[in-house]
Amino acid sequence: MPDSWIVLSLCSVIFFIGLFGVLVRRNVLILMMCIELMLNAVNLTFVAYARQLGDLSGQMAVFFIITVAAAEAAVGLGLVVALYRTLRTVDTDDIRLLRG
Amino acid sequence: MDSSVIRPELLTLSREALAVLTPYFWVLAGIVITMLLSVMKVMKPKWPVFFVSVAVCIAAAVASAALAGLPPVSLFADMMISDPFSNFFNVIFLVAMALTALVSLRYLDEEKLQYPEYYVLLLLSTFGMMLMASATNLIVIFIALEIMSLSTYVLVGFRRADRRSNEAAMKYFILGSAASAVMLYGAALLYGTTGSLQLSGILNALKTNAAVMSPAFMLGVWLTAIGFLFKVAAAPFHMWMPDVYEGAPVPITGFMTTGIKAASFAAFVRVFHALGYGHGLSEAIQSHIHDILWVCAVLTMAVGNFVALTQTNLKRMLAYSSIAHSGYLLVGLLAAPGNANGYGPVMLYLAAYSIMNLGAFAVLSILAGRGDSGLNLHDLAGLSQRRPWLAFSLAVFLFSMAGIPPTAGFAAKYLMFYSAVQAGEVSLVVISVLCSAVSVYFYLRVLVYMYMHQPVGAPPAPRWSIWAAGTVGAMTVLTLQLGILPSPIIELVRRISASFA
Amino acid sequence: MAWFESHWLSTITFLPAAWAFAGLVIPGTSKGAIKNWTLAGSIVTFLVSLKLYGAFDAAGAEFQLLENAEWIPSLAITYRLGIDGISLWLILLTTFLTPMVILASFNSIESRVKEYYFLLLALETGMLGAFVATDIFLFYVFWEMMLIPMYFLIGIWGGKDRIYAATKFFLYTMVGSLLMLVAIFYLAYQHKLQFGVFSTSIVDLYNLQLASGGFWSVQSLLFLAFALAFAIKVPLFPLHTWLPDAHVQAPTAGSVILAGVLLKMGGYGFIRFAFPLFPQAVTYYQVPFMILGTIAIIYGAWVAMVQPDVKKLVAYSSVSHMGYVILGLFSMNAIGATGSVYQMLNHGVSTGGLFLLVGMIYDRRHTRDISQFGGLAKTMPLFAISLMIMTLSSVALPGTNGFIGEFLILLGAWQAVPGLTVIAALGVVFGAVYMLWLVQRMMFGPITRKENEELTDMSWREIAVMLPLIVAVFAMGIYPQFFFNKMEPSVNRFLARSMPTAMAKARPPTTVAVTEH
Amino acid sequence: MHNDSTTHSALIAWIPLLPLLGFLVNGLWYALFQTKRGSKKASSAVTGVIATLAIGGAFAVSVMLFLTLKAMPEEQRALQQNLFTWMRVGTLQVDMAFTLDTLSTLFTLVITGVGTLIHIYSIGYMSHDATPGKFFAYLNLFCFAMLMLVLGSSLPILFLGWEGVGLCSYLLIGYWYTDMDKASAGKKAFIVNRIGDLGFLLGMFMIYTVFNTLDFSGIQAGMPAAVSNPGALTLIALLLFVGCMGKSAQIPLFVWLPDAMAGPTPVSALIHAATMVTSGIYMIARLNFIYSASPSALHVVAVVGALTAFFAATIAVVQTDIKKILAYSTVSQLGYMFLGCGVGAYSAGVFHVITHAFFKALLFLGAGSVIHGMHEEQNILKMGGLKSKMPVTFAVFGIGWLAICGIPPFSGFFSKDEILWQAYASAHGSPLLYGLAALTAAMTAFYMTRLFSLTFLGKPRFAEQPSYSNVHAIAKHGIDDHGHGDHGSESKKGVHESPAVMTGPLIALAILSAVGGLIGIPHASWLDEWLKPVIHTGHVLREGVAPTTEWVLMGVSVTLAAVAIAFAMGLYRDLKRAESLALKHPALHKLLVNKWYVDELYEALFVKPIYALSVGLWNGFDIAVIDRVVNGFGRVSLWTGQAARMAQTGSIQMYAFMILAGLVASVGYLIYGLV
Amino acid sequence: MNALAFFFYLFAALAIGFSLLVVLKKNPVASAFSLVMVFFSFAGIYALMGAHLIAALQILVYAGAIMVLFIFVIMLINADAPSFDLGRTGFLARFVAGLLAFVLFGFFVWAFKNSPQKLLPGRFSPEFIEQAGGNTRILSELMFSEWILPFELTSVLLLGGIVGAVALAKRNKEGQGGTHA
Repeated sequence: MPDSWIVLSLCSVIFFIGLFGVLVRRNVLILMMCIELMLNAVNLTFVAYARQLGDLSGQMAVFFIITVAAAEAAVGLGLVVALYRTLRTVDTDDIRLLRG
Repeated sequence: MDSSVIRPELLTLSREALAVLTPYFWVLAGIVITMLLSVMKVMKPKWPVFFVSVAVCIAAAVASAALAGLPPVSLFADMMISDPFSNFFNVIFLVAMALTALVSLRYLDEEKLQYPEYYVLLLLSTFGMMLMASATNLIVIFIALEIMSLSTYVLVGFRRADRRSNEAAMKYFILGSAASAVMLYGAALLYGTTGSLQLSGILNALKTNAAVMSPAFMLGVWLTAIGFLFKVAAAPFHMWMPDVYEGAPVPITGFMTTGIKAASFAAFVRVFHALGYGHGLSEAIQSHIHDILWVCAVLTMAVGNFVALTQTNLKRMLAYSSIAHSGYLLVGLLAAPGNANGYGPVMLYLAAYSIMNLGAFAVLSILAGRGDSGLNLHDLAGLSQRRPWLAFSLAVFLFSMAGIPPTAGFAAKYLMFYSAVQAGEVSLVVISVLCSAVSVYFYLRVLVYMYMHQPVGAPPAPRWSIWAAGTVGAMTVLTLQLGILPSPIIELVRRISASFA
Repeated sequence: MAWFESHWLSTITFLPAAWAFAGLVIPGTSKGAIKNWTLAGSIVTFLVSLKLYGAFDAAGAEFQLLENAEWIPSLAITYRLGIDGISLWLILLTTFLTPMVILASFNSIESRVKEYYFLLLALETGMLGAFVATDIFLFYVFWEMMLIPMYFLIGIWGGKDRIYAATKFFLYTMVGSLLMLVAIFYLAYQHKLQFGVFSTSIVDLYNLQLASGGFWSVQSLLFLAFALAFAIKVPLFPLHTWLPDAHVQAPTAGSVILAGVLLKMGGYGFIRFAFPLFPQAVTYYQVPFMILGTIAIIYGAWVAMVQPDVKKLVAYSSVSHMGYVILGLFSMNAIGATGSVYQMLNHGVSTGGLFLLVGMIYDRRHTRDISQFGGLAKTMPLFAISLMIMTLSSVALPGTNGFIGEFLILLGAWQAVPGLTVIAALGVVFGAVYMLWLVQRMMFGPITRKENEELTDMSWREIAVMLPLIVAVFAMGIYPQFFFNKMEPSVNRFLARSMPTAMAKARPPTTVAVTEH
Repeated sequence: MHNDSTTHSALIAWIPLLPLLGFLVNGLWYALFQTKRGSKKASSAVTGVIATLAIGGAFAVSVMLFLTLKAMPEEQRALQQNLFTWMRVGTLQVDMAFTLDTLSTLFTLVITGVGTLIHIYSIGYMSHDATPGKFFAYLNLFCFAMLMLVLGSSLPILFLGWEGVGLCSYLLIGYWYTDMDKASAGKKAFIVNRIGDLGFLLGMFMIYTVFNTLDFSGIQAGMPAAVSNPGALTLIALLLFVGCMGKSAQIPLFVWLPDAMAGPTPVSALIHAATMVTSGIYMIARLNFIYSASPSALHVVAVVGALTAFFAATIAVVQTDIKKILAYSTVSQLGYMFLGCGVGAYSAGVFHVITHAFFKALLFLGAGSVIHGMHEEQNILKMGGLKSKMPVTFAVFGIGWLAICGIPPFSGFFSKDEILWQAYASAHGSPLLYGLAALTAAMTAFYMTRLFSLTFLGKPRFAEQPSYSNVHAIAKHGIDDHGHGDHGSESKKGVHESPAVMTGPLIALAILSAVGGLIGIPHASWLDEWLKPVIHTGHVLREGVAPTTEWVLMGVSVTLAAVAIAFAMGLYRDLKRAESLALKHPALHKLLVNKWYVDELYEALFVKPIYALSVGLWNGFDIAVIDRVVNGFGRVSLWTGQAARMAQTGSIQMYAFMILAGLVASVGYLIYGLV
Repeated sequence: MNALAFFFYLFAALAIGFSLLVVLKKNPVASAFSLVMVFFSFAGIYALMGAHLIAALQILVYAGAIMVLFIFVIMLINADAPSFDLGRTGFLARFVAGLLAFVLFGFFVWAFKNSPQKLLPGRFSPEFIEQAGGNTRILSELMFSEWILPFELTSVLLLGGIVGAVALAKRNKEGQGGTHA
């Protein structure tokens, strides 16, 4: 198994790809996917650390994070649906009414 | 079988543990009851749900107040703690929740949003806040934060047919999730570098093992901080706030400005304390984190106040002013370790701010027209002739926000800057007072419209309700009372922060 | 009754506010009742305040009629009241002017009467509070509270640009006072460091030992923070620009109170706080401030001379007159200081009177443009006489109050910095120029406009407003000793405090000078 | 004796208080009952009598106290009265106290005496005025102030009177305020005086720094110590002299006096001839010990006096307004007085003050009578041949004329000659000064003769019927000022002698002018003796001056006067020749007619620049700089807000981008800190 | 280079590649499926690290539940049409964003390299886990002892999620208010 810093760097690659996605994409669904990416990166970090620390609370954390992610996805998609109902769009460029 | 893995004693709650948990149980009970009421269609759920939610909040608030005197009790294997600090904040959350419910009743009718879910979600988010103030484990804090946020996302978007509401909710959701991901990453790094998710464990590791103070740890500290800074809308992580506050239903905006800010600061304080800020453990934390926060505070005050100058929509203006107030709170946070009052000023400021802000938003929700229209400055023209007392209350709240005696806002600012000067943050204090001098302008502008302009056109009929009016009155009195006789609460926050640190 | 005996100051301070609240029960429609009620309140306050003259013993302690109560023990903030020979007269001036402005507003204010008179009385409480407070925090609270009623008075009942003027007034003052607040924090903390306990009571703060010497020294910075707040209030050149706007826009009562009392807050602040707290800094900044005061005198007079608006003219004349106050205070000797205190009272009377007269003519002609008038002496002789008397007081003719003040100030300043005094004394000439020219343009010459031909002379109410002021002008001019007797010990104490040599300080400026050379 | 003197001392206050009383009575009466529109105007008789009684009473008291003083042994001829403490601040102590010594008693006598006569005269002169109450109130107020001036026992009290008389002259010059010129004339007088008073104030301050007191007695007591510091004394003397320049119309501050003739003629007589303008001499005489201690200052006084005398005389030569001529002659005579003081002959100066008070008051009142009779005509070119029309006036005016020309045995001769002699012979004097003074004397004789002959002699140069200028005058003054509401009817009678109430005082003054000189006969001067207690400096002659020279000079001056008179008589027998003479030197004539363009000069040098500067400061600095800076703060704040708003685009990506930027910056800083 | 390492790098490469696709793909459906691939590769890495329960949950919850939810919504609002929104982000914006992200990444890598792990390992060494009955068992035991509070809280959280989703998704009864802008 490679050094921990390599594993952690992998995590941060994914994390920042996700963040980058949030910056450049306009489609709300894809934004949410990018966020899922970021969460996954975090999970992996936890697990990696847990492994090298010989401690399981990291894995516990991941367990809970996954649950939270699920709930978040549920609410988020609910929001998407509601948004789509009223605006017929999921494009963030169409939701720039509030500004200034 | 190594019994050291399973610790059944953790599954039983002692009597006193149950006692200190009563506020949480009250709220949970409220959640369950209101949900049941909302699903079973035996009667129109409006009134029962309303009364239940208010009642549980009051009950829980009373319980917390009663518990505030007790010594700290840590629960669930140190996952959370019930101490005066948490109970102080619980009272703030619960009062805020109750008042929001009171204000909302008529509002929801007018907006045709009278769904029981509203109250359920309010209770849920309150529950999340309470846990944030009392959690002592990063994961628990995260979950609590998510409980709070998720229900708030929905509440913000509660006017489902209103695109502004939807937009606000969506923005809030996307950015909020991203921010909590960042914060979680920080938590992960902290875990990795200290080997513990418990605040106590982290602090312990810091104190015992110097090697812990590694770059990764610093990143962890800072990313975690950013999570909170986002929630309290500190520049440059503030930009979601105006849009969200403007889009959200007025009562919810009021609820957020008080509840979420207070909860985030409560958790922030705990975590920061645990991360060794002010323990003199490490030059790095002491100076660098301090510097960054210093800049953040200045930016926040500047952005909040200066941009608020240009706003014409009252809701949005108050959103920016709320940003500015986060800046002042950061000043208090920075200065906390350096002065005798510790985190007392922050607590007092949050309390005072909640009071005046709840009052102000109560007034707004009375004034608002359909879809939160009619909240522009010119809609307030001549309010003092139409509704003298409403105008007077709003004036009091605004003076309080501007920090002019004799109001709660002044007392809070006084204690805050007073302590900051003691902590040697003179330059920061000078900047703050200059910023608040700027803020005076836009607060006065509202007064100008209310008192010095003649009424124009036909503004929407105010949505009076005994509940809302009562709220406004109570908050006005409280604002003045805290301004004239702040001594008791100052004593209280001092004691609490002493016990906390 | 015994309670009153021991709480005269609280009684006097809060009587107007209490009266105002009691007046709230009167329905807003019955304007007459409200007016009379308010007038009665102010007169009662004045009568009660007369008690202070007897109660204050010049030979006695520094602060008298003390009241001391816990207020915010957690911050060591106390509710401390007390007066000395200086605040005594400023209090009496306040209570003396208020009935007159109320009486003067009877006909000029017709809209929102109830709020108006409520605010006037609230304002009086604010001003009195600032004068009686001997706890710096308490002072600050009153100092800020004063702004609110004044803000509304200007903003609601003012002229065309009232909102601009009111906001400008409020912000200007806020900026200054907020920095002072920071300085107050610092002082209280210093007291903690030096004496182990926080304190905001000024008698405690007087004992502070603050590092001095040079611009960046603690004393100098704190002094500047205080001085900014007070200089804005005075107002001292070049921080005076809020004054003309505020005065021109404010209703008559507002202008009178503003000129009569609020400006005095600045001078009073210097006397009570800035000087005794930072002696070295005062010495360090003596000449610069005297120069500013001199500039204010000449500059104010010159700019006043060319004003087309009579109210603005009087406003700038205030700048000039308050310049004398600063000059006298910073000359740091008994003569100058006494003159300054006296000049503050004079200015309250004479400029107050001038604003009242301007208000009367404005009520009749609804213009303040000097060119609109001319030859009024023919149609309104009594008005002309009153204006002439106030003018003489304002140009410091011997026998009127103005002379005593300016004579003493210039004499004191001469002893401090003769060269500067020569320039400052030119103000005596220019003062005569602009005032007499004003009188000539308004009162003399043929009547050019027929609106002026039918003007009615002063009514009995207006005479009743002016008469006390006219009497005061001569009384104060002929027998100033009556006032000096109570003032003298306080002024001397104030000077003793402000002399850097009076206390052994960390670094007396003399040594600084030596090292610099 | 002593007890007696104290009882008398108690009377001193009454000298000023009586006129004050009169002022209050008349003034309040006027304010309360005469200001209401349509209220019937009070007759000048009632108010006039009240006022006259007030000043007359003061005169009586003065006489009585004078006699008391006379009765006292010479060395202690002084009465003190201390009313109350005016100001006591620190080391400064000023009492509201009066001193009646041999100097001030003379002045009180002159002021109250001449004052009484002029009051009486005014009853007739102001008979047609609309507001006699006001007039007499002012007149009384003036007497009060003037008496305070001469009685005050300390400089501030003197200053109180000093500015008080200035105020009254302001009020009385601008008495006919509906005429803007008259109003401005009053303002000018006050302001020019203020400039002088500025010097006076600074002088007082200087005295206080040197002597640490402002009492005359205290100052005198401090002299021995102070002489060690002649520079300070000179400064004091000069600063105070600036005050005199203003009050007594000396170069360069004389410009107000001619304009002051806008006031009613009695005012010109009382204030601008007899009393107020001489207060400068009073002060110098009062502080003579200071001046004597500073020769250079004395010299300045002498030179300024001589120059003023000459300068004013030159202007007077070509004036045509009867009052203007008298005004300039007043300036000139004041110059004489200062010349006298300047050469150390204070008593001579005081002597001339007294005689001048007599004859100049006489001349002014005479002129007033002429103007009265001529219905507001003041231009002597439009007069002539009044000898027959108004004989009494002619007679008394003649006496005054001779007196001022210095023809023995009239009063002017003695006083003027004393001054001339001292100017030549005194230790501080010089032939140059004498020459200038003598020349001036000749010119005085010339222009006075011109005035006299053009007015009274020759043929009338006016229409019997009221000339256009009269009507014009009425139109100009309107109904309420120098009345003649019933002018039409009166003008039927044409030019006429004035009523007895006016001629009476004239005769009295004529007698005084005739015999007044007897108090100062050379070498037997009662005045010098009398003033000894105050003015110690005897007359020390310049070495090399033979006492006999005095008689020579006397002869010279008389001859000069005679020649000048004769020349003028001849010249002005018919105007043609006179004008031809003027046409010979047009430039000079123009220069003199325009009074050396002094007013224009001041206008250009001070008034206009300061006004322009003020406008500039107001618009260019107050508004354009200070206020712009102040509002600039606000504007900048708003701009900042707008700019920060730009970032608030409403796009999620933008917000996320800010978060990322913040992250990079902060984390970068952290890493930087750790590296 | 042993098998573990090989597989790790394999999965890592897959994860990075697919996550890039998630960001870059035009069609939401495509992004969604790439995301699924990322999840799978992560699950693989978890397995490599001995976190079996997590790996299982990763597959079940993420790939199973969440992604299905995504796809479902995409279909529901038929947003499966390719959206060229990436193109709408200006090149400069994309470049700067990428640059910043990369810089930040650099910082992190530096931080990781310079944060040596000096903590003494905890008691849950692989062999300990082995003899205690395996990862899953221990986790579940912990979950119901030390971690009971968060466990209960997640139930509240899910409750909130449900209520929220319901509140958002359920059809309006009466024509409800609000300004249809």
